[in-house]
Amino acid sequence: MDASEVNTVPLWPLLVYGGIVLSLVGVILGLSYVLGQRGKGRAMTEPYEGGIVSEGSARIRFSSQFYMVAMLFVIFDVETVFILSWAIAFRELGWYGYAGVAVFMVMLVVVLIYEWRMGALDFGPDGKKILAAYKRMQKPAI
Amino acid sequence: METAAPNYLLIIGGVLFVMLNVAAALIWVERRMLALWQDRYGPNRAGPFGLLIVAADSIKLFFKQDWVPPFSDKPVFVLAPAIVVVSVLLSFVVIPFAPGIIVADLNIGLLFFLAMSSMGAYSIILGGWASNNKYSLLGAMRGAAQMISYEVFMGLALMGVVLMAGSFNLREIVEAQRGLWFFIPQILGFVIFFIAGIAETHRLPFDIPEAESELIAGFHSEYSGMKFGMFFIGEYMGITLISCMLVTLYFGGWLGPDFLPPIVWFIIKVVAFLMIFILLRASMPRPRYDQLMEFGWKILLPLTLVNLMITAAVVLWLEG
Amino acid sequence: MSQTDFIYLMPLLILTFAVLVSMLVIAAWRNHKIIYVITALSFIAAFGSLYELRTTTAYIIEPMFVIDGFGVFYIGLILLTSLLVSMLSYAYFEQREERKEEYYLLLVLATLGACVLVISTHFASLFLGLEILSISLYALIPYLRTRPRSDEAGIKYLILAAFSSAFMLFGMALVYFSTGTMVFSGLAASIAGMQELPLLLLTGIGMMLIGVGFKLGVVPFHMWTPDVYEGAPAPVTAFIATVSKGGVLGLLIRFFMEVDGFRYPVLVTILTIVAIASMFAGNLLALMQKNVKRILAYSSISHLGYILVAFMAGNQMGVEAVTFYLVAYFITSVGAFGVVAMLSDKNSDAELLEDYKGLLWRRPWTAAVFSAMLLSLAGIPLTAGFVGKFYIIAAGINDQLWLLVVMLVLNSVIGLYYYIKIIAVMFQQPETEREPAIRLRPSVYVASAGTLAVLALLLVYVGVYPTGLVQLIQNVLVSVPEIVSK
Amino acid sequence: MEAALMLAGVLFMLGLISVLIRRNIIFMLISVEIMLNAAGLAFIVAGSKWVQPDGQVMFIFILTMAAAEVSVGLALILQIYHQLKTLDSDAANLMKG
Amino acid sequence: MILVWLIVILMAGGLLAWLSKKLNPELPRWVALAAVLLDLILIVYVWITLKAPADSAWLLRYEVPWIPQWGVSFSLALDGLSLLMLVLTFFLGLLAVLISWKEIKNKTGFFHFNLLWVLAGITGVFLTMDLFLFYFFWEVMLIPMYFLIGVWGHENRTYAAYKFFLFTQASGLLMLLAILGLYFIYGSETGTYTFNYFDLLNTPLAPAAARLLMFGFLAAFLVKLPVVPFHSWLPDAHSQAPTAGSLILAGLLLKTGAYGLLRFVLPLFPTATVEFAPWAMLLGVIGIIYGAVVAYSQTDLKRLVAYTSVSHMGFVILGVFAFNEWALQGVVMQMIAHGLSTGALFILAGFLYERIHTRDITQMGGFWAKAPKMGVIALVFVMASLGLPGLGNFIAEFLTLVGSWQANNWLTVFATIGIVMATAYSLRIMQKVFYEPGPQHESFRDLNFREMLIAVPMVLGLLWLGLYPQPILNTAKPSINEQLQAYTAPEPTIAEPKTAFHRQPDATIDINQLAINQRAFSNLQIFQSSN
Repeated sequence: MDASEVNTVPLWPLLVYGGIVLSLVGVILGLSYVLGQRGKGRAMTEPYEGGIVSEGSARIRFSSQFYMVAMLFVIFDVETVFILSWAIAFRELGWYGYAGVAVFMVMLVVVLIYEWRMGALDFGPDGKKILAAYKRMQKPAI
Repeated sequence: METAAPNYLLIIGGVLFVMLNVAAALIWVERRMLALWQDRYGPNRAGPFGLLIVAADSIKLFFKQDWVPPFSDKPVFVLAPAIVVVSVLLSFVVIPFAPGIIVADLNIGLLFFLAMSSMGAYSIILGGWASNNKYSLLGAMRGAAQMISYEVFMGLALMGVVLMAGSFNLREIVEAQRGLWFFIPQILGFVIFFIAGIAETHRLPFDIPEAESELIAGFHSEYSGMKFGMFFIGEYMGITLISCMLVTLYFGGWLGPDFLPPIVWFIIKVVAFLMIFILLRASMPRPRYDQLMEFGWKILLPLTLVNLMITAAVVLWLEG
Repeated sequence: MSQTDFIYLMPLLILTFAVLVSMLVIAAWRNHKIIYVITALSFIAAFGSLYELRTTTAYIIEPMFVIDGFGVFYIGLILLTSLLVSMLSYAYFEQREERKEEYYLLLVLATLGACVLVISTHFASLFLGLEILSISLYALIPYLRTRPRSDEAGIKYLILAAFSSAFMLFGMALVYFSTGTMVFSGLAASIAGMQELPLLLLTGIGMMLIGVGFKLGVVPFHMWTPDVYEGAPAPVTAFIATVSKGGVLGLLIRFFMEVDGFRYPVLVTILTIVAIASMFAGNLLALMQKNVKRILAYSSISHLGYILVAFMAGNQMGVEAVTFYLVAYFITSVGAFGVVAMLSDKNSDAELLEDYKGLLWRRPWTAAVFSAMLLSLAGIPLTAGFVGKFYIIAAGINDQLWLLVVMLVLNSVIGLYYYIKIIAVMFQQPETEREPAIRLRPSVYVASAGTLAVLALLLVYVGVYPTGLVQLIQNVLVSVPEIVSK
Repeated sequence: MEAALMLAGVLFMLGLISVLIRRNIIFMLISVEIMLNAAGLAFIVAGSKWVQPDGQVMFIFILTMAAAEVSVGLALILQIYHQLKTLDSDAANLMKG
Repeated sequence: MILVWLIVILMAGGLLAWLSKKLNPELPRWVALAAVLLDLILIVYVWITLKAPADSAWLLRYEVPWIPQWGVSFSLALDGLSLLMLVLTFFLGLLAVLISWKEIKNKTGFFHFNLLWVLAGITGVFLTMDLFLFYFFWEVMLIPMYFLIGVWGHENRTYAAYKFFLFTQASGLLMLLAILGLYFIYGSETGTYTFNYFDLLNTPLAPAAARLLMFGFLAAFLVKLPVVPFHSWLPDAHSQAPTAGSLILAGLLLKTGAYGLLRFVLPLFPTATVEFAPWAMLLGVIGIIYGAVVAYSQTDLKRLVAYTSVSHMGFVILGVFAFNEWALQGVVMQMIAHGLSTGALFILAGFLYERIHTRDITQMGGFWAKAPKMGVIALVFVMASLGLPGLGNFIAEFLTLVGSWQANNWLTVFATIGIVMATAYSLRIMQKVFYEPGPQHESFRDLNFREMLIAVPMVLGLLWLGLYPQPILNTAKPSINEQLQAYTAPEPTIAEPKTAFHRQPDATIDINQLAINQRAFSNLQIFQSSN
């Protein structure tokens, strides 16, 4: 990165802009706090869950599928970082760099295939599992 | 830079003013357009053609009770809507509306955009989690999963443009499209970016985190008043942002025949995309969560990789 | 990179390729045997490719790697050890219900990391090798998810290893900050003239040593060793004890020899204290254990202390001694944990001392092999361990490290006590007749019994006739000017 | 330049102290991440001191490694939570001696 | 090559014995018997046929490179001293196999494996002329011994085995350090690195280094011998071991310590040894008296015999550090005679244990009437142990005392007191076990044929040693002179000339002493021929 080029773009507008945005948000929140009416309703202290009285805490365990997504993201987003670095310099690197990234991509694709087959990319309910669970439930009856 | 010393204060003020108003106007436009397509009136009481409905709405929102639920995690609850507004507004910094009309001509503009757009996921997950409401939490989890997934494809799809332009600077990317707008060579990238953009803004039809019919507004169930308003306006600004990005990256930005000034070309293109967004809302059903995710990971991701390799090969080949 | 570069990196490429292939194979068709065969073949192929690399001159791939005799020897050692570990693993996992196939994937990856480590000459390649190794281990250690202690071992290792990586990285950054280079030789050149190291640089090298110390499990960074050894499946424990530590040690030797850290009294003092403390802590804590895996873990701490004694000699004989001892230690550790793995049943590893009661009468051959391994750890003649310990003491005396050598001797005696304790337990008549171990399929049984037999023979061969190995080590070191010049 | 290095050092120390005093495994993991990032920052500072890209390259490596580590770490933590119903690191201490 | 065979036969026999267990549990005994017998025949054949060359004490040598990089060779050599030791080794080994014939009932294969490997280790120690190899064999004999005690021993075997192992191993490692020190000093002085005994004899040593290195060697040998402060492993190991184990421990393992002193300490560190000699002799005398006193107060028969060993070994160290031919001849005699007599006493204890299942002498008594054959034989053994003229021990102790008198009068006087005490504890055995009436034991049988086969040769051997020791003395003479050469030949050059100058008086004293010894020795020969 050429140092002189950086200097031609003044950064202060960005800071001013950011400052204005932040204060704008602050003003909006502050104004609505000041202007808003005060009141208390009977059900206002309960979470709204479709009109049904809330049961238990919302700090529940959820499907590990969400963690899986997080991991997938971590894996592939970090790969993006490498592709990004290549993309910016790929003209200098030429076919040699292309080959390198191709190898990298092949690895990515292999990982993707593996995950696909392992069911990491299946987000919906798994029919087979449900069926198995259903059969297990039925067994004691027989 | 064409002008010797652009008046930055003017630009800053202009961008902020226009964007906030565009978002506000969009609310009215959308409601009117939807009404038109659905063969009903839409807002028509406040002002001519119901034009003042937005103003009325926002005044109402200001005066509504500033309710922070006692069961919530309060600081986070307040912070969440602020994040969405700040991150989207900050993203506009790097968009070259026209030659010289850009707040900060960063040479990592594209990365700045990506960074800011991933901030959006925070607002959803923090808001949903702080609400301490099961539906909100579910919405937040889904939203986060959706947003971070599509973040990946979005970033990878953009790489095609970067390969062709050889820069992360959005102004240079626009300049690089002088001969040919990138949506022709990068049609695949464009489609992926477009889809990912919708998902990123959790805009209909991909409004899974807030799906009214399943999750009763999802992550912002517990929000009201201006805090809800900020989520609301944030969404419209997000649409605008994605439209601007689409135009900048794939449709030549301000470029256009000389008979109109560049800024006008830019506005025309953006408005066209805004209309498409609204049209999409009117015409598409919402997919299931798992369908959306599987579509992303199983179809879009391989496609982006293919797109990337082909683009790079072609570029290298053309340049000898 | 040129075509020759690829030839010189062939072992690494083969391993990488094997990982990809086995991943695809798993995706297509899960089968324990096939994956095992692929793994074993890849190790053999990688080892075979080393044949092309036996050289007397160093081949440098700027700036990351150097392929010299030392590196090739260590890679060969690592590959063979991994091969043996994988053979043990086959029998071990065959009787378990978990998904077995990914284990081999991780094993190959970890081996790859260790191989990268021993030929690296740059902080980046060092870091990459170390992390490939560590991250694979993060997953290998808690591989048997249903075991009560596996997760605990896994998370302990993960946090401490990441912790040590952070130290190492920060140290590297400081070194880079103060010298402006990340290549070992460049670093050596830039500090060559200095009599005293500047504080920042010293801190940097110190922090790097902390990171290495963690991976080696020497005092005061040894806390993870017993827990991880206990919680991990027996073959993985064998792997950690050998390949993981050996790789890091190879790196440490290369780094220290290049930089010539022995010139600086501060570093020497620290290492001396670490060596003595490791010997004592390992041996004394081992005395109190009732769990064989933990005993072996503590013993590994003390063995690293022994190795440091030879390392401290800081000359060619020292490196020879370290390398020789490492070979002996590899054979012994894999053998010992191999016995543990072989005796383990479906639900738990054979790790309590009671599990070994009367083993000599129930399974005489296994017990004999185990005794031989333990005697080798204790350094008793006829075994490789004896010659190794002899070599170390010789190297220490040669360099006049009397304090360290005397400590080593003292510790050998302490160490004897608990090795003998295990052997004594094996003599005892079992009070109750234990139910016979489950019959493994003959092919599986042959795999692990054969491995153990090979190891036992190697142990005795090296112990009785070490000339060949000594000659080999001396030959390969010729190609490393940094070592020979000392 | 030194100031930035100091910042990295302070971050590192904060992470270090936090690892040592925290009892919740997730926080320990986060603290370790802070330490890693401090190291990354130090690399970038060093890289900019010598006007070399090496520092930034190392940072990308660190990022990758940290990501992989967090992935495995989270999976493990889930497993531990599943078994022990707590994330207190004192509870995950079956092995002694 | 015959030397290699001596070791190989035992090792191979051991493996064969272990494997043959599969075929038949009795087979290992025969295999072991055959192996030891073969070795015995071989060594006796060597003894009879081989005549020493005129210019050297060495009868046979065998050397092949082993680890050339370190200057280690597989070097074996036989001289008179080793020859005698080997004869003793195989003789006692044969008895050990026989004595175990009925005693060891379980795991016979592994037992004989260990037995033969101990013997192999001992053979190696007596033969090797390479210090690395010496240490190697030194350790090799430990492990099987550990197993013998630990597996087939009496009730407290684990503890005893531990103690034995740790003591010997710790001291052995000190010796290893000393060996390495010697190796490097020799290497740095001459440029050739070697473990060869004959080369290392010429190591130029500074006095301080010599002292340290000597202590390293002494540590191993004195513990093995054992000398009093380091003796505590011995009563435990001896009393807990099975009879064969006790026999080998007392008869052979202790001798390796004495052998080491003779073979290594004296020639390698002449000056340092001379300095240390008074202290060593003092230790020897303390051992003699202490062993005797403690032996008298024991009730466990095997423990009692074990303490007599301590006492007898005191004579060995006394003699070794007297530095004259008389004393050394006495030492050699003592080694053999003690091997036979103490071994015999352990065998006796084994016989008794087989019959009444106790080692407690308060539980015994009145066996003279029930088992007259055993009584007569026991009487011979006990008399040998107390040093009755006409039996081997007398010659040994007499020679030792004559030698040590020349070195140190006062200590010799005290050592003589030890002999008197030996009479007391020895007679106590006879008194308690055979004469005094004691608890009644049903079906106490006399010695059977196998047992007589074991006991009679020992009686004959003791008588032979006592009545016609000349062959032994003749065989040992050349090698003893060889060991003493360092004290007569000019001093090896010493690094610091100043110190060398100071040393000069010592050397002259030695030479004078030896002149006296030569005269005295000729007198002795007259005495012996008249006997």
